[in-house]
Amino acid sequence: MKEYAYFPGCSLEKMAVSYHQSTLETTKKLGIKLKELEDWNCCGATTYFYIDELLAYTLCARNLAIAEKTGLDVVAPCSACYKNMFFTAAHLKTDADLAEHVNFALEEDNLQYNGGVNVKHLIEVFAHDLTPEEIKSKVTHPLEGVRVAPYYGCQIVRPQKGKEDVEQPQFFEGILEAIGATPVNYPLKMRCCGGSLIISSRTAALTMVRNLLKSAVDSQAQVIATACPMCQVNLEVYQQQVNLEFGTDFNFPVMYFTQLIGLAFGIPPKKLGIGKEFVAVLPSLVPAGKK
Amino acid sequence: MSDKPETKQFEPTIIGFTCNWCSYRAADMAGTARMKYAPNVRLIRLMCSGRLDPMFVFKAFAGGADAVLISGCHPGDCHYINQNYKAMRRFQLMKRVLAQLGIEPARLKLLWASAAEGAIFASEITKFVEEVRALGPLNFNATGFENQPKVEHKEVPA
Amino acid sequence: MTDTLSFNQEISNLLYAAEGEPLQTCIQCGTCSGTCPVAPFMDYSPRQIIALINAGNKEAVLESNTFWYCASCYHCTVRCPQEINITELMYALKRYSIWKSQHQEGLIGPTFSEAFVKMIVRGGRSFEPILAPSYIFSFNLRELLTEVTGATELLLKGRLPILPARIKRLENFKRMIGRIIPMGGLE
Amino acid sequence: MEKKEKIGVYVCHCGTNIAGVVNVGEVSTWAAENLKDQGVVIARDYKFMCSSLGQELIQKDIKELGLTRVVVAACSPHLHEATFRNACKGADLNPYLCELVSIREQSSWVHTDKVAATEKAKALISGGVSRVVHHEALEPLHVPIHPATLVVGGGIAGIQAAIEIADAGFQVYLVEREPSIGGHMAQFDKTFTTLDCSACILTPKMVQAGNHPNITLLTYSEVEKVDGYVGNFVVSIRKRARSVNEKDCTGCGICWEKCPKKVVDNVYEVGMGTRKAVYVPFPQAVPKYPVIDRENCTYYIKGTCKACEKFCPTNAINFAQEDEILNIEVGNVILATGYDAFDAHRITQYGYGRLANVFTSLEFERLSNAAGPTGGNIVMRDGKTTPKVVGIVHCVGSRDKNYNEYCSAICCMQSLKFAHLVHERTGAEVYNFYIDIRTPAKGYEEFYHRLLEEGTHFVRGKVAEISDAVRLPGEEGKLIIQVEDTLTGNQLRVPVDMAILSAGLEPRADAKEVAKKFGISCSADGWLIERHPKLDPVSTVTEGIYIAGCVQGPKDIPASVVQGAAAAARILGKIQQKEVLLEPVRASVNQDQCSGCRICNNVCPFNAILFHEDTMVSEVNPALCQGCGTCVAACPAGAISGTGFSNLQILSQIDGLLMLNIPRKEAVV
Amino acid sequence: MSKPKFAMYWAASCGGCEIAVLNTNEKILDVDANFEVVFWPVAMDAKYKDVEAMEDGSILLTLFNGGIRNDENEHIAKLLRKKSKILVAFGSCACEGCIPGLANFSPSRDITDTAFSTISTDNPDNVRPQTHYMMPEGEITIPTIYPVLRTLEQVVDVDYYMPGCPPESHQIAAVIDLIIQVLQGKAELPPKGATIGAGNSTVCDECKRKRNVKLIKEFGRIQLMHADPDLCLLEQGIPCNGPATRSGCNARCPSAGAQCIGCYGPAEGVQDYGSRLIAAFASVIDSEKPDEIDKILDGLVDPAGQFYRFNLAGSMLRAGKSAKVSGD
Repeated sequence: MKEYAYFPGCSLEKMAVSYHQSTLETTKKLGIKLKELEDWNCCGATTYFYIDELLAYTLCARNLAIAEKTGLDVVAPCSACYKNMFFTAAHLKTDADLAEHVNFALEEDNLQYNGGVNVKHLIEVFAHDLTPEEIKSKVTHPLEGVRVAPYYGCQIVRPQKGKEDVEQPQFFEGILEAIGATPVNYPLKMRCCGGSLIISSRTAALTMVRNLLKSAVDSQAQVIATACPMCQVNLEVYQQQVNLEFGTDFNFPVMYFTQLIGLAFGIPPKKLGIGKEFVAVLPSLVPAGKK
Repeated sequence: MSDKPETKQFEPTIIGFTCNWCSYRAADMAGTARMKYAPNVRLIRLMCSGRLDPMFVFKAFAGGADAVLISGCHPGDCHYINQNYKAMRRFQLMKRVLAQLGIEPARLKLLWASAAEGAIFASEITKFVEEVRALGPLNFNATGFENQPKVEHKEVPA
Repeated sequence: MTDTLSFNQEISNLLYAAEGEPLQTCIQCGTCSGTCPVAPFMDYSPRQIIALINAGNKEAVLESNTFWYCASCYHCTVRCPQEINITELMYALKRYSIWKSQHQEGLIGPTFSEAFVKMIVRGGRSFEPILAPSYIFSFNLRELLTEVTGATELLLKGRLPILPARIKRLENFKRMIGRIIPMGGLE
Repeated sequence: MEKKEKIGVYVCHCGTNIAGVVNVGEVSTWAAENLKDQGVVIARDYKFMCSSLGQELIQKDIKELGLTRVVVAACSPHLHEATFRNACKGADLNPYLCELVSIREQSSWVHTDKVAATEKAKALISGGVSRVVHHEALEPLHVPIHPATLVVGGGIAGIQAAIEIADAGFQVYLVEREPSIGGHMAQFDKTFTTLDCSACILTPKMVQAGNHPNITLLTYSEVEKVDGYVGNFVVSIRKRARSVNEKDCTGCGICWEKCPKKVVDNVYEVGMGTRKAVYVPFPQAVPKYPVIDRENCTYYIKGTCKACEKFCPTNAINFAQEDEILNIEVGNVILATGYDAFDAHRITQYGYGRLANVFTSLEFERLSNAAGPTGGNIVMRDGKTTPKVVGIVHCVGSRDKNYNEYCSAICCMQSLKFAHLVHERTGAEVYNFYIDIRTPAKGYEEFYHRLLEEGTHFVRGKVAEISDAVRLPGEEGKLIIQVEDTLTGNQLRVPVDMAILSAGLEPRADAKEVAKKFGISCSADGWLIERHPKLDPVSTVTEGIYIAGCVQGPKDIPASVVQGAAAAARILGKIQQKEVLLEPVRASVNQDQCSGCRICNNVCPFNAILFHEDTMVSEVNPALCQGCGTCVAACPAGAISGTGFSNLQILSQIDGLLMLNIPRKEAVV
Repeated sequence: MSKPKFAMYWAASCGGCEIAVLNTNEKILDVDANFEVVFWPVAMDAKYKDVEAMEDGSILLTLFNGGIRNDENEHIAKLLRKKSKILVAFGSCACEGCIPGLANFSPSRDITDTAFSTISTDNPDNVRPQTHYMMPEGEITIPTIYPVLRTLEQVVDVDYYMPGCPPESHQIAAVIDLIIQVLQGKAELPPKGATIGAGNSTVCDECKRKRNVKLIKEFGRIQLMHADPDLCLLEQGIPCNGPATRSGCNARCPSAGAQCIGCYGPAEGVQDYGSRLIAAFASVIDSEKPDEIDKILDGLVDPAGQFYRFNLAGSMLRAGKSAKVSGD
């Protein structure tokens, strides 16, 4: 049975609690054990790096150090957390000087990081650690004919090179196919949603949301699937804002990929946190045309 | 025999081995471009770093050199296809032996320099000279190795 | 060897050592700016910022909104033909501008991030990297959405009506941070 | 040493180049006094040793003082070693008994502290003296040259080289992997800047090569193995079975007319057109004989059909034909194996393969070629629509560390050519997206200006991405090229109907194996390395192996022709000499001391060391040996010695160099 | 007429050489038959003063085994040189330092420390040997230890070298025969400085094992692996010194299934034994990646010991005096 250390990250505590729930439900079904890190702290999102790089690395390192004690790979469902932890781990491996500083600070919490942790994004667990067959085997209600727009966003594959095709990856599609859905190919699946700008540069962010939604709509998708709380909120919650700003009339459902998987596994929507959305999702999940 | 002058500023003597095609030409290049570097290194031209016999290095140390520089073409660019890799292997093994013989491995340096890298060659030499200066004289020759750093005796498992 | 660093050097020093090629290798091809989803909103395109840095035009750079508008999507970074880590550069500029407390008037970014970090330094967890949605589910949406920026001010005044989560070993945590930046530094 | 050597030391001022920093007078008197024991009988300093007067000075001493060794302290041996060796030769002293010590490049030019520089000069000379004592008189090796030449690769560079040598009256074997010679040039439509049709200028040369009495054409063939050394290579070549008897075939074409099996042509037509299972790649193919493509031929798959055989008027079809292995002897080899076009699929954001109307440069060549799949009509993938707006993307896969760091040299001009053709044939709006326009050859810049006059748009910016993401009105159904116009700083979205990716040049996929096969080396990015980038661009580190055309690096047709001819000229020179002289710096095995441990056997990349199973000793073939000395150092029994760089020479040089140590600065100031 | 005089001395060495001489069995009688043994502390009682009393050059043949570790060794070496026509460096210790020479790895203070104040030594008051010590009976002295062990040739001029640890008895017998034949005018002495009682090539020459082109991915220790009995040991990754070691022992160790450890010293013309092996071993390592190479080299535990077990005192780097280039 697969087991991972689990770093939910701040958003999943409240805002994206449905992502949290659906993650636990689906992984449970697949016989994957997620061990939440004890007393984890915020990864710092992007903002720490604005202020003090070393501090930012230290915060991530604290979580890594805690994870290291479990001896497991650590999984983060949030792309921002994932990216921060991934690169902190990478740098701490190669840069002894940085590691020394960081460990000096960690002493205060009786922690030490020795560079032994593997950081994974939740979606990598589904895409790489599990075979499509393993996922298929649990599907009871395949999402036949449902056109889903897989939204990668930024930090799942960027800036790592070599690991995946950073411009046109296919693993998200793979997961959707495994649960019977029809992934649509739309040009902006790799584009940024502007999440981190929504406060500081609202117009820019809203424009980016607009472009993304349009691209998804143009591709006759019925729902967008995301693997990041930032993206979900940004794409969904701000639709009204976009409509106000640009006179559009978007009312487009945005779900976590784990919720879709959960539905395909026949897990009751409530358990997957479905129902808290701005745009009701269930109605849209009927095969295209049958609406 | 080598009488190191008693001065605040210790001037190390360094023997350098270059290959005929890349590193020696790098030295030429440094010359034609009038780049300045420390005068402590005296070069010996070999056809290829692959010609480097560990004996040459030991001889240099025994003869009073404070350090030895080995330089050749960049890996992959060897004029003789891949002989510089052989030099690299010998270098790695030599370092181990030197350490056991009580000579700081840092006194042996391997430097890849292409014919175009006169600047690198020059700056690396100056850097190396500084490093060796920091290590101090080797005073190896004669019986005077009493003042060598204590040798680490490796435990040999049965 | 001059003892006063050029602007380019200062910024390069702020770039994390292991991150890509130095700025002066930029060939000004514009891939970054052609790629950037936010470029149309920036005073200067990322490419121009690099040019300005290399030209030593510190004022123009710090006065621009460019790096505050960077969404850190890393698209430029993966495409840069010279493998310059442009996103990290933008981070570096943010740090530099906060450090020198010199930035364009009326930008929300700088003040926001300071407040944000203070909060986490205090609590160990953020109640939401994006503010608004945190209380979406409990508060009147319309009101909130029309006043996102207002909300920011609320936060800045520390009068936001929800409590951030806190970690258990908060004291250790604070001392830990203390080893990196004296607490005074951000308080 | 039983007999004491008489050594002369000559210190050059090189004007002030050396004398300005090194106290040459002091150096020479020092040498005369302190190097007596090593055998120095005379030491002089002179303004310009390399001048005829300076050389005479040496020769005079050799004669009058009976010098047996000469040490010249001057510039780098790479500059004047030959000069002074010849001077010695002139005075009947074996040239290899002369040692050149570089006190210019290695002392006066690189040091400012005069005392230190002078002392270093002394040390270097003392090293040279101790070394020269152990020099031996050497004779260069004489190796006869076989007059025939092998040319690998039948592109324009190879064809040119072959014709030059053949015209001079010597035998040439021209080996080509494909069924016809012609190479990439045969695929092109027009050639920049003159815009004359590629086929029109290439075909005559192909025919000439095909009919030349001195050229043996080996198409559909590949080199399997290379043995031997300069002047005496033995090359085995696999001549793949054409399934057609060349002596009977007239090339009438009935077979491919009748062949029922259509195959997509991924080589010549880059997937844009089809050919038959029995085919000649293109109408002007040389030789004219077709080949049967056994992967696709129905007979080889199903065992039936044989249409070609039935209809062949001369019964030339031979299904049973087998590959032949030919072993040929040649004196020299020219490698002209060319390049591969960069695979545009790799830059996914440009959408090639995903977005129908993104074309590569080679595809466009076929598109605009009158003999191509569309008969020269520049149309979109649907095969009919003429594009109204065309975007040409420069530097695809070039000048980009994610792919190839180098500039592919030809893309700018090729893109300009495309722009012109599109404009001329379709009247479409043409956009060129470039980082820099590079037109560094005769008539190129003028061609660029001509394009400017034609009203082609030039946008300075590397294209970020090509997509079908419609955002603004007017973008529907178009390809959107997103780019920063770096001259205005604006991010542009340019809607086009067709995008052409000006793909760069890459080394052949098998370049590294080819290099290994011929015992030469590739640079890190895979282009074969010339002996000297400026002064010896077509020969390689392995005597007798030459390179020409794109195999050495990206270049256009004129440059490839030049290199083909240059390589030919170099070889003709060698052939005329009837024999080559090889530097006598070689390794040799002392048979009595060798105990056949075989450690040296794998250290030689030139396979110069052979092991005699019977006598259990290893031996070095002096003609194959390149003199690197690695085996000398590797021999555990000290049984291998290397002339010119013997242990004794180098150990003595070390002694000499260490004779005195660098004095403290305080001593002078 | 009196028989030519013969001497044998034992300096810093283990005594194995003396045993080897006795191992020549009845050959030893020929020695007695043809020589008058004047000085051979192991075999007969003799006093230094007797030797000192002898006429210079009055001893025809002296076999000197052992290195020069202290002033006594040096004194006797010089003495015997003076008194002998032919001085033979007998055995590895005299020729190249051998096992006692391994002391040259460390300053002599470390050695005495190791000997007198390690846990294995019961020496509570940390007593150290004194070269001079007053006793009621008078002053007693012991020789002074030198900082390094030197080979015989590093102290006095040597006529012939006879390697081996110890020299093979059949080789000793051969040498005795040779000398006797010379005495009877039936043979010529080899040129001064020659190595006698050994071959001119290397152990591989006498080794029967099959050998191919060598590519080593891993060095192993023979006791930890099952070596192919017919295949070259080095090829199997076992660090065998045969390729660099002088022949003469009939490849005793390799044919007995153990790797050659090099007791017969450097092959003819080799100036630094260890260098040869470093270069040779490194050359056959099958890797171009520094890290991988280092991993492979880790298989060579104690490389310096491997390469210089017998030759350290005679080597360029640990020679008592700076190594000389043959020919100057």
